[in-house]
Amino acid sequence: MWTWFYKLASPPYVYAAAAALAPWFLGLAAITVGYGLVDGLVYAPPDYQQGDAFRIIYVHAPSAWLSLFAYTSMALAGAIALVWRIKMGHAVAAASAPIGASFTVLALVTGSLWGRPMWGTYWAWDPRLTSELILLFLYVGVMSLRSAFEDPSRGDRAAALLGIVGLVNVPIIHYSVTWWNSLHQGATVAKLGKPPMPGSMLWPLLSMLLGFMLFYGAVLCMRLRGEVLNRERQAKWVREAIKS
Amino acid sequence: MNMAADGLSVEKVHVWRGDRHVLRGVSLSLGPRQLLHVSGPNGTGKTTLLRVVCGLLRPEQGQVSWRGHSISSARSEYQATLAYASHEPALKGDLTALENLRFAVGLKRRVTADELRSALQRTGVAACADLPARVLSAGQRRRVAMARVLAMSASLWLLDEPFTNLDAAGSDVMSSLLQSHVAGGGSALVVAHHELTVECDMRRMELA
Amino acid sequence: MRVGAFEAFGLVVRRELCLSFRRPDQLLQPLVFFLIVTTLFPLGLSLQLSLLRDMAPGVLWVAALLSSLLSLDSLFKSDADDGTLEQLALCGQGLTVIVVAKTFAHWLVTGAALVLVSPVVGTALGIPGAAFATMLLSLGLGTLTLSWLGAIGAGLTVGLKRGNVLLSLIVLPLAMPLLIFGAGATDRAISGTSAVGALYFLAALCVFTCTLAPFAATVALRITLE
Amino acid sequence: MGAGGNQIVSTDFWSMGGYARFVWPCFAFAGVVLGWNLWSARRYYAAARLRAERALEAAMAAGEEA
Repeated sequence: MWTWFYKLASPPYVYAAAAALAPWFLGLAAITVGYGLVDGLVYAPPDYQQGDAFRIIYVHAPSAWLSLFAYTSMALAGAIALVWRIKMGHAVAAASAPIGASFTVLALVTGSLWGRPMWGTYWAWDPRLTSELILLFLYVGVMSLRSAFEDPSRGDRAAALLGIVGLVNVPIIHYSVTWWNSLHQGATVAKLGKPPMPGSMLWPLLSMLLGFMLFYGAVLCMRLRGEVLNRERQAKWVREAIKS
Repeated sequence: MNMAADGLSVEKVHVWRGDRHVLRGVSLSLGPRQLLHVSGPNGTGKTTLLRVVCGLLRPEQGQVSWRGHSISSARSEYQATLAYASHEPALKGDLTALENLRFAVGLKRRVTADELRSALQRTGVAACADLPARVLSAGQRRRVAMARVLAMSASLWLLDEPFTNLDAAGSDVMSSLLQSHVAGGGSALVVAHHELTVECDMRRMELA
Repeated sequence: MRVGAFEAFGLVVRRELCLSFRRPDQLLQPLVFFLIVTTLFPLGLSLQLSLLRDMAPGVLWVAALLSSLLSLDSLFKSDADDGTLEQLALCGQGLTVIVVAKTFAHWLVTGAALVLVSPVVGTALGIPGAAFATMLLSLGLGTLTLSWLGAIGAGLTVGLKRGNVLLSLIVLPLAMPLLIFGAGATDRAISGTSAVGALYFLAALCVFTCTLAPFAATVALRITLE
Repeated sequence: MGAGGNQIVSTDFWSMGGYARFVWPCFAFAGVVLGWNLWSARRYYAAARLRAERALEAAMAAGEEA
């Protein structure tokens, strides 16, 4: 079993694997997102309360989930790289950060657009959106710390440490924001939670979620090749790869 | 090599700083009663080598071991036995020379003010023991840093350009301190550009 | 006769306090900043104490947060600049003891001073005397937690040129739960309801941060010292 | 293709039950974000490859290359 793990640590293998996997991920992502869009927009029945506005969930929920998933995988990849000194972990963390940040922005925009019909304003400090906003600040902190160092290997390790500290704080932030929201606004305001959904509404959501995950995999593989090249520029295998 | 058994040994250390391959497979060994003079043009990694040896910088490849054990396994025990003098004299401007020594040496071993004053005496700066370090000249600061290395009574000295800013008298004091340290069973790794006039078992290493 | 960890801790704390009191003006700066920021709010909002009292916990805590952040930069910066940080790291005591001692001494000089000044600011913002006990306790826990979060941030950014902007960017998101529970406790104390719940959360945050942050700050410093 | 019948008439589909102003911008912005991710990933890889080639030429020029 360990050869599989050992292979993951060798840059040429990661570089080649990323190149091979990217198109597969992208193709599967296109299919699942396509199906999710058609099924969600056309066939899923409108919500009895929110009418067709609820269809925004097919973009908001997957992107909110992806923003957290990407941050967790960034922090774990960084932790593995920091503890076991595997350079590829830093490459995965560096590749994962911008994707996660873009999904966080998407979740925030779709969340506030969805909130407009419900609350009458684009921003009403909904606990989930507030946590999402703080998550965006964590992303910006990690990405700017990584690029602030001239020596990329130190930037990687600093960003990995901040990623771990951030990951430990995400649940604390989420809980304290929820506590703060319930303190001031009480639970009356309809929060952005996922309403209980019948199958016809749920299937498109699951396929959109799967589609976004596959898309994340695809873009991660594409970015990873760039990150590996940046870190292994002097290595012999890069010269062969470039020449071919 | 039995020499490495009870001294410092560095095997094939590689260090990259960004794209620059600063240390390319450097190896050395340093036993008791030995002095290693490391020299070479600027930017060839002399200071980086010192930082690797004292355990501040972990090399990408290669091994540093002290008395047979790798320093990464027992880092603070190893660092307790060494005294490192960096390129700057590393003194707090607001503290007096004596206070600087008390706080620096006091973390390594219990030491009395008299011992510190005698160390300052031996490096010729006893007069400015109670002056704040910021009013001292560069040469005096270097002598205070020398007194700190002396007062630590460490068995391994790692000195980065110890002779900078020293006048003739200062260089003689430095050379005699090095000689008595090495004669007394200690070992020293000195980075310096010019020739060292220390009568002891001295080897030279050129970093290209 | 190697020096024990506690003795080294005491020596480093004495060193930090000695250094801080050699430059008392630098000690006053964060406190004056704290006073200035809290006077901004009445000028910007209104002078009726009744209105100010509702905003007082938030104003007090935001001002405390920002002035603590201001002083965090000096935690490792001066030692890193003149090379003494390396000497401390190499003294054979292990970097964690040094980081714990330096952060604790830094909190004594900045956070604790802030807590002592806060009654003055509290009365200025119309906080009733009855709420002072909770306010002082919550500020004490809050500033200690912030010093530790700041130690991680300062450890990461001390070697960078424009490090202190990045320091705030890194530390503030992590300090938001602190602000929520701190201001929440003070707010409840003012309105007379029991603030015990929020204080328990704040204390939990403080204990959690004070136990884990030293190791994170040590790793951060080790990365910078390379 | 999907369980619920297609009771939505095509003209009414675009109005999204009156919420078109909110639903379509969301999906449009989602498209923008997905597109940006693909574009920036490709651009990042191309830039990295360029830097690697330049480093290779520099190494060849410096005669390091065996």
